[in-house]
Amino acid sequence: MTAKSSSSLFLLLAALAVAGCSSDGNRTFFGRLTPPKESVLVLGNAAEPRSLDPHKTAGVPEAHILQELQEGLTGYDPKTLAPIPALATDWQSQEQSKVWIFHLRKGAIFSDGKAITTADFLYSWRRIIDPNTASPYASLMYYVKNGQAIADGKARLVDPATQITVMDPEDPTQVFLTSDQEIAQAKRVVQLTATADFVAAKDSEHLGKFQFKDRKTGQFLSVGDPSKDLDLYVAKEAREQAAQLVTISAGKQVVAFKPEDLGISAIDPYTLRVEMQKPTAFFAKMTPHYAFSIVPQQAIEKYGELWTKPKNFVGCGPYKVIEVSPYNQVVLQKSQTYWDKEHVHIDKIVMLPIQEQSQNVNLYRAGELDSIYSGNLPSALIRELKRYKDFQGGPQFSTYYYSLNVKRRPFNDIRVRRALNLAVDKEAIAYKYIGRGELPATTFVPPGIAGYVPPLGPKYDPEKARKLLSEAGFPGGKGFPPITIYYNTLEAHRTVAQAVQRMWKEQLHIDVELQNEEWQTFQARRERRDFDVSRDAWVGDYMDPSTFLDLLAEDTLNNHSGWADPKFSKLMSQADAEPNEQKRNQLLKEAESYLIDQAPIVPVYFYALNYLKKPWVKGWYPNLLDQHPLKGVTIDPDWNKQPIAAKP
Amino acid sequence: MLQFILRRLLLAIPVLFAVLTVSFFLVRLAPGSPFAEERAYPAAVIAKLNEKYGLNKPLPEQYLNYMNRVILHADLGPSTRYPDRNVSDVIVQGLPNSMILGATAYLIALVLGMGAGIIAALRQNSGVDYGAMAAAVLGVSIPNFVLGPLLVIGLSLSLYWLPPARWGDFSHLILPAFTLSALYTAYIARLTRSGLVEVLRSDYIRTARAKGLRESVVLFRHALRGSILPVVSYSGPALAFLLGGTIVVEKLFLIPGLGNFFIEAANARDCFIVVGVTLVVAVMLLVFNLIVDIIYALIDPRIAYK
Amino acid sequence: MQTPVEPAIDVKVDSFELVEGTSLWKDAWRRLLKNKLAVASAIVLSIVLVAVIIGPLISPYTYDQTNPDAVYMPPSAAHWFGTDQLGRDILVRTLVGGRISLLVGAVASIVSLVIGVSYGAISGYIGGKTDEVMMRIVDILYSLPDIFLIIVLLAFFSKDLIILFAMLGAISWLTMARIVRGQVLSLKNREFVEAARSIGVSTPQIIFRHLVPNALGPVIVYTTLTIPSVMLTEAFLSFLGLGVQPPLSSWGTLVQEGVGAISVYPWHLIFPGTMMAGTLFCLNFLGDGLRDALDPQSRAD
Amino acid sequence: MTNPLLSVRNLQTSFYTRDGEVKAVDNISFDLEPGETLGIVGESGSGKSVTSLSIMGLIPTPPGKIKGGQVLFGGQDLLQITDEQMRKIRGKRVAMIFQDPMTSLNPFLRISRQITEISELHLNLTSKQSRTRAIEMLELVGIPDAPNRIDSYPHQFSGGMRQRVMIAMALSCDPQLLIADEPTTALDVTIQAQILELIKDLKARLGTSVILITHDLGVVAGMTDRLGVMYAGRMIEYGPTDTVFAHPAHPYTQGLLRSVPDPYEEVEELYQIPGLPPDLSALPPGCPFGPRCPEVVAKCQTQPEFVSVGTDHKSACWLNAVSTVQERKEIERD
Amino acid sequence: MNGIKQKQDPLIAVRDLKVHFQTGSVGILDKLLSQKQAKVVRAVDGVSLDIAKGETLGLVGESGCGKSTLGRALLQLVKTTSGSVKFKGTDLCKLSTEQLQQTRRYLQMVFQDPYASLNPRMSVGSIIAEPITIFESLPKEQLERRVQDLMRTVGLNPRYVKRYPHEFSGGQRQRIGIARALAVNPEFIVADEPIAALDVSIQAQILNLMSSLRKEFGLTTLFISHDLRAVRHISDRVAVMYLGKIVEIADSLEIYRRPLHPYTQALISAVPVPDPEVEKTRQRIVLVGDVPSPINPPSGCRFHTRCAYAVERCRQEEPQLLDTGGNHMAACFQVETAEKVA
Repeated sequence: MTAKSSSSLFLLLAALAVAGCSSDGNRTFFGRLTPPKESVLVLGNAAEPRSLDPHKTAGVPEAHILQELQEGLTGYDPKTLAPIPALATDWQSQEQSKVWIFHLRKGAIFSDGKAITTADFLYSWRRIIDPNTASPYASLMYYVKNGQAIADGKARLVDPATQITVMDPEDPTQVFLTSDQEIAQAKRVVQLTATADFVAAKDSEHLGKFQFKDRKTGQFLSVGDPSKDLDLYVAKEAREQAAQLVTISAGKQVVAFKPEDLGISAIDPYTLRVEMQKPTAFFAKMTPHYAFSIVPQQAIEKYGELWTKPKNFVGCGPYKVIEVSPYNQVVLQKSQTYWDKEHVHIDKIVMLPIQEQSQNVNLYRAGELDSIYSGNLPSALIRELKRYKDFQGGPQFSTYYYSLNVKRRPFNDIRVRRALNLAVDKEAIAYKYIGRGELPATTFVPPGIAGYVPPLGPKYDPEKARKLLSEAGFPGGKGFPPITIYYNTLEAHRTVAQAVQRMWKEQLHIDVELQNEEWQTFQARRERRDFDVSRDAWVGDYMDPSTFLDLLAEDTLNNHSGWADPKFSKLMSQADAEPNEQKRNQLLKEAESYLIDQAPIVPVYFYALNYLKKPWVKGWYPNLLDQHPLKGVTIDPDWNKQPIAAKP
Repeated sequence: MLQFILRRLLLAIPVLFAVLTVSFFLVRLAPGSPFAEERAYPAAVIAKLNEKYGLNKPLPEQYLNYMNRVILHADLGPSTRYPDRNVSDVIVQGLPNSMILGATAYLIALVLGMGAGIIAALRQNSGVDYGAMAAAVLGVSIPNFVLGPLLVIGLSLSLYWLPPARWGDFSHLILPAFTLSALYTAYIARLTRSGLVEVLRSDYIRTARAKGLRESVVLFRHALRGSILPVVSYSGPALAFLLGGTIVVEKLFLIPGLGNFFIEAANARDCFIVVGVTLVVAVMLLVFNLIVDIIYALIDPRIAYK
Repeated sequence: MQTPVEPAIDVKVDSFELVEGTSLWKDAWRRLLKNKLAVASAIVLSIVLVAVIIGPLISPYTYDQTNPDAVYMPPSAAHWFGTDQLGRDILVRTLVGGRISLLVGAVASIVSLVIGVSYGAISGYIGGKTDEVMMRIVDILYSLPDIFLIIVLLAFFSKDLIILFAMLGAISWLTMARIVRGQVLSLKNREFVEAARSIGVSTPQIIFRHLVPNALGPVIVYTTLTIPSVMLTEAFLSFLGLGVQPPLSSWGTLVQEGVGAISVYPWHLIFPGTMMAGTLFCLNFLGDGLRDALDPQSRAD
Repeated sequence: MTNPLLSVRNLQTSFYTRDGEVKAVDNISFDLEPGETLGIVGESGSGKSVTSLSIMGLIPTPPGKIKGGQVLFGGQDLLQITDEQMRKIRGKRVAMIFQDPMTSLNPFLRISRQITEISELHLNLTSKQSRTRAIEMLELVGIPDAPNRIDSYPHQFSGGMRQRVMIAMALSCDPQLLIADEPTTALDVTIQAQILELIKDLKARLGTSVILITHDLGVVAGMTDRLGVMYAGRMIEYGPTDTVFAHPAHPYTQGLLRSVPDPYEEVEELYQIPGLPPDLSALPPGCPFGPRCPEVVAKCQTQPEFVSVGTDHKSACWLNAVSTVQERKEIERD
Repeated sequence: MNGIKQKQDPLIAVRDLKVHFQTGSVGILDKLLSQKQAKVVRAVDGVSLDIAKGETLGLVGESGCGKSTLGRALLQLVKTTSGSVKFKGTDLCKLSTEQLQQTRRYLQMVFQDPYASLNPRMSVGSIIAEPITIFESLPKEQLERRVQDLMRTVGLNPRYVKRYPHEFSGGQRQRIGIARALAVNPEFIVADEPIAALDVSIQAQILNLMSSLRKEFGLTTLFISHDLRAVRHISDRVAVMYLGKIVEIADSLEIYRRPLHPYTQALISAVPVPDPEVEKTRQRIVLVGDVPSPINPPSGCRFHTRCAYAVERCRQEEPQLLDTGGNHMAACFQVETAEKVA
């Protein structure tokens, strides 16, 4: 390439870059407008799907594919997301939502012709909860009786003579959950208690924990398992518990929970009974989730992990997979065996794993994409894209927030937490800096759940924030330790982090550093809780406040802040047990209100839907979970000949 | 010659062995787990997964098992991220695409770069020379993640000539190949130019001219061979990197190549894939360097490998 | 008829004033000054250098000063280069970014220089089996992917900016080592090295007094080429989100941010991009100029 | 006198460098009769190679430039004809061999290719014919086993053999003039003897005119009919070889001849020309040899003319113009 | 004169010195792949000679005959394969690195290429001072004076002490090289083709300089050159080398007047004489072929392949260097028989 041609090309490009957008003139639709000639829909999906086995993945892009491949008891209503009949034709709850009964559709078959019965549900649900499956969505099955015990590999003690369970991990009167290993440890603890002192651990990492120290030799002793946590017992009661356990377990049989212990049973081939762990009023709302869909036992047993390969694939959904080309495309084809195939209008679906957000816009503009799932547009362009008719917005069931590590100073001080929360101008972030239609968040649960009125959160108040901070001993930010905000690498996260940093710096005069990390490192850090402030977000799995609030109910891995408050936990279990929807919502609101007041998290904004959709794609509606069942979606080649009244 | 090749292949074994070892330990010692997810797995699930992939064992044992599997069973291991894939799948799926892209880019770079280099050398210190060399510097100065989007905006989004991304037919190849080739074109142009300038000054070119040969004969028969030697030796590593998957361009143009597989695997600590792809790159490096040496010997008869 | 020892320099001067010699360095410097392109590049680079050092001090804005009411403003009298998504002034961010990018270039190339030159010189001079082993190690490191090394190294060490820069240098010394080794291999059989050995100069002295200074020409040239390549690597790391941490910017991060919005907010790319490309351009030309100056044979005319 | 084959008249070739104009060849003239051998002797930088390259039209331009003069070859001024015409003369009617046979042969091409391309080009032979001719030529220059060795590469030959190949190449179109630019400098003494004998022999057989360029007075002594001595771009002495050796007119020539050690005589000390060869970009005014000349006089501040000092014998020295003590005093006073 | 020299202990005594190089390292891998042996270049293959104190020995031969290697071997700059090099009775081949380091001040070298043998990045002053600083720690002033003295000695203007090698012409550089060799007052100097790269008019200057220095400092010199005339002029004795061996050694006038070995005869005959009368009349002995490779030297007499007088015995047996009287030694059967006949 010679200098002249290359530099003129460069100039040309720069000119086109500026001129490119305004070339549309009337600013109605964005990019090329040529509807597909065949019945093929090309969709921009955010990432390479990890697996087409619904039990092996928890990602949003996978969900878009999986919900078309396998069906469960219910499906989403494309507009309201309410459960609508799928493999179940109708369902009822019993015993104050402790038991659910589902009646299955007769005549539904898998793509290989095998009829679908309750046996498939037994197999599938047991499979997802089986620790050997290692399903990331096993947690959704915890609502079903024994679910968590199975997933966690727990065991119970059974009297071999009477076959009566004497110790059940789910029995609240029993302190100790058991397994073979724990009993062995308990025995060792008892043995050690006789010869060793129980002293506080010295090293800073295990502060507050205790260790055995041999009375004679002065050496620290291991409980038996080399993994370090077992060397250190949280409290002195551990010894008593160990002794108790040794006593109780004498002569008893340790029986591990098995998937078969999951609380589901077949009343007959077409009636499924589900027993819940505790009353779960919203269970039906959860069932459209693909984790509850069935998988083909016959194919899995035949092909093992490889059953998801297109040539081996067996499904029961509206589409079946015919091509998986990594980092290129996943192609779905209309299933001819689907019970409701009359309502499936599009022959082929092509899902593109587009990780670079600008590619979505480029391909869409070039007319190579028909629709993009939400959240995949570069934020820098959204302001511009909003001006086109293709742009679709709306609220989304998802919250963006910052977790404060309450186990660390100074975040253990509620005044500091409150001050940090009050000093973030969420409106500026949501409306000015991000500006994709997000709503500023002062509370945790996103709006939009029928019947739930969230509490009022505190408004942006730097004055009060400064006052709180000085009450906490940091007047004018003096003496406040330098803190770091961690976030994973993404443009929007970077923008928010810089805005928050600047606000805290300006309003509270505290030193804030930013640190982005690639995902795996970041996630490992959050789980180690090795951070001051960490970017966080949660997407609701089902339309109920508990999908958010449960996150902070206990000190679990997903509760990054480490905030565990007995009052909050108690309110949450009360709400869980409350069958009355209205009273339950009231309890949840009380819980959320308390959570916001305690401020272990700084809510920043509620996500907004933002995507592009070509005008010929019909039957695709914006909704809170960004769920778009393709059954019912059509391609209208004559879209511009009709009045655009049909616009949602 | 055959012995030389055999010797080089044998010498490659310890290098590959070391590459495997170093990359294995690096990826396993890097912080982060292959099973970290936005929604954290329960500990029991993590334990099961670790057990399934043999990652629960002490590191030296993991290493021995892995080497055992690689060497005795020629099995590069599974993917920890994609349950139904293994490293061989990834290489089989990704490598051909990367190679097509890389080979095209290399050919473009070779043709454009050598063309520009020859013209610049023949018109040394003229406007054409300065222009070509300035363009070459530009090629080195513009990062490809800027060049790519600019090309896309110009050629696919304004003129709708070429698709902006994706993979499939020839039209998808053009933009990424050009983006990828820019840097290499620039280097090859500079190497060709300086090589040719030097050769044109050499005694044997004077001899050729003294014979009364036409300038074209002097150039193509006498001068070019010697002057492309730097290009040839540059081509070894260049080809290995081009064909072994290029992260930025593959990401920019949504190309299902090894680079895309690799970067995601590295980010996701998909350890066997990382090690496997690293091995592929190392093998390519060795192979292309060997090929380069062979071509070198074919061009330059003075080099006799025994 | 003639004295056996005829003063070879037939300048008859009574005074005994020492005549200052022109070392090859001075000579090269003189030749460099004759190269208009290189001088122009050096001037532009100095202007850039002064601007990035002084500019942020006299700017009315700081690089992290956000303004919700001035998001994505096109260039204006208030903001010559426009503003970004947080309403920050792109001019001051570009200048601060220049500091970082130039610092990356400087630190990384010094590190690569130190490691590469010592490694290459030692390997080349000692030769034999040692050389073989040392070069095999380079081969191995060469086949390990850079990004992966950086991810791992960043994870092991702290995320200090200087350490990141040093790491960039630490992964780019391989080519330097090869160049120096090649130079040393050709130099070590030159007679002046043999002369040094014949008068009993010790090995380290031969390496660092006789060999390295003579290999410095290509080394300096390669260094001027390392700087752009390291700056681009930093940009690439930013592309992967591993570069400098915001709100600090580097040219790499600015360009990378800008390229996403090129069709709507072109100033976000054009200004930092031009600065960066221009600087790299100048560095390249300066490198070429240095090469010509240090190796007069390469372009004697 | 017959028409000379080659007649160089007032040839001036300069190189333009950063340090200014360098007059590599400054106004030299000489003639070469058919079948004659002319020796040109000079030290490095004296302009002898530039002279030959100027005749061949091989001066790299830029930086070099032929500023003036004529190179009449068979009556045609080679400086006035087109490149295409020149190309047809080069290799066919005027051939050249160079100093370093190591670098002057293309290392990447087989010997066969390098020889045959000339006869294919200039004699329009088929490739087969030209190969036969090439083998003949190689046999002529004394390369044993030529039919087998013709397909070797240059590096497979020794230095002496390579120079033979160069000669074979040069002579393959029966040129009228062969310019040999330091053909033996890079070779060992015994090989030098071989090559000199070869050139002598071939010249006798083929009747080619030869210009033999060298710095070694010994080489030209037995080989040439006429001799030109160059110094700092100028011809300072020119005449029949025997005459120049017997009665060197210029002090430089005298000095050179005297400074060669005589193997049969034990002398304490050699004669030495003092000082250093001049820097062409900063020549002294007047006679360039002035600063080193043992007989320098005031007149030497102006450039001496190239004047006849005997039959066919010219020299550029003021001393040559004087015959009386009186005249000598005059020039000393000047 | 010669008789006296012989009675003295020689300053340098070389006995059966061999220097062999391996070309192309042969590792285990190669041995596995092929049974090939490393090629051995017998650069110096059994040389014995003495150099008396104050003597200049000339060493001539064509390129590749091993003369430079021999010179370097005397200074232990190449590793010797076998044999001994005794300097004042001490075998240099057996010295440790440090001992050798200390001995270096007595043994110096002047190199062939005045352009390559000076470090282009160092000033003339530091080049000349470098050997001094290694062996002596002089105060700066004294060191400077010493360097200036040395420059004066070799005919360089001391004002130019701060100049760099590239600012000098070839002849001047060679003077710098000589000054460096003289800096530590050595006793023995190896001059490896010191005039080969110089202009004709300068060669005489350097030759004169060297012979005057030799007189002034009483230096012992090994003067290596391919130029027979120069060697003869400067040397007391001349040794002729062919393919790693010395074939003839004699007093310098003697060797020109009465060359015994056919190779020496050819060598002398090949040197062109700047006298057309001589050149026209004399019959040159033109040797056929090239010097054989030192990797596989011919059997028997190494010269037999090019020798006009070679007989069957020459192919079989190797002639020894034999004294033909008057310090004239030659290694040729013809000479041997001639002697016997005589």
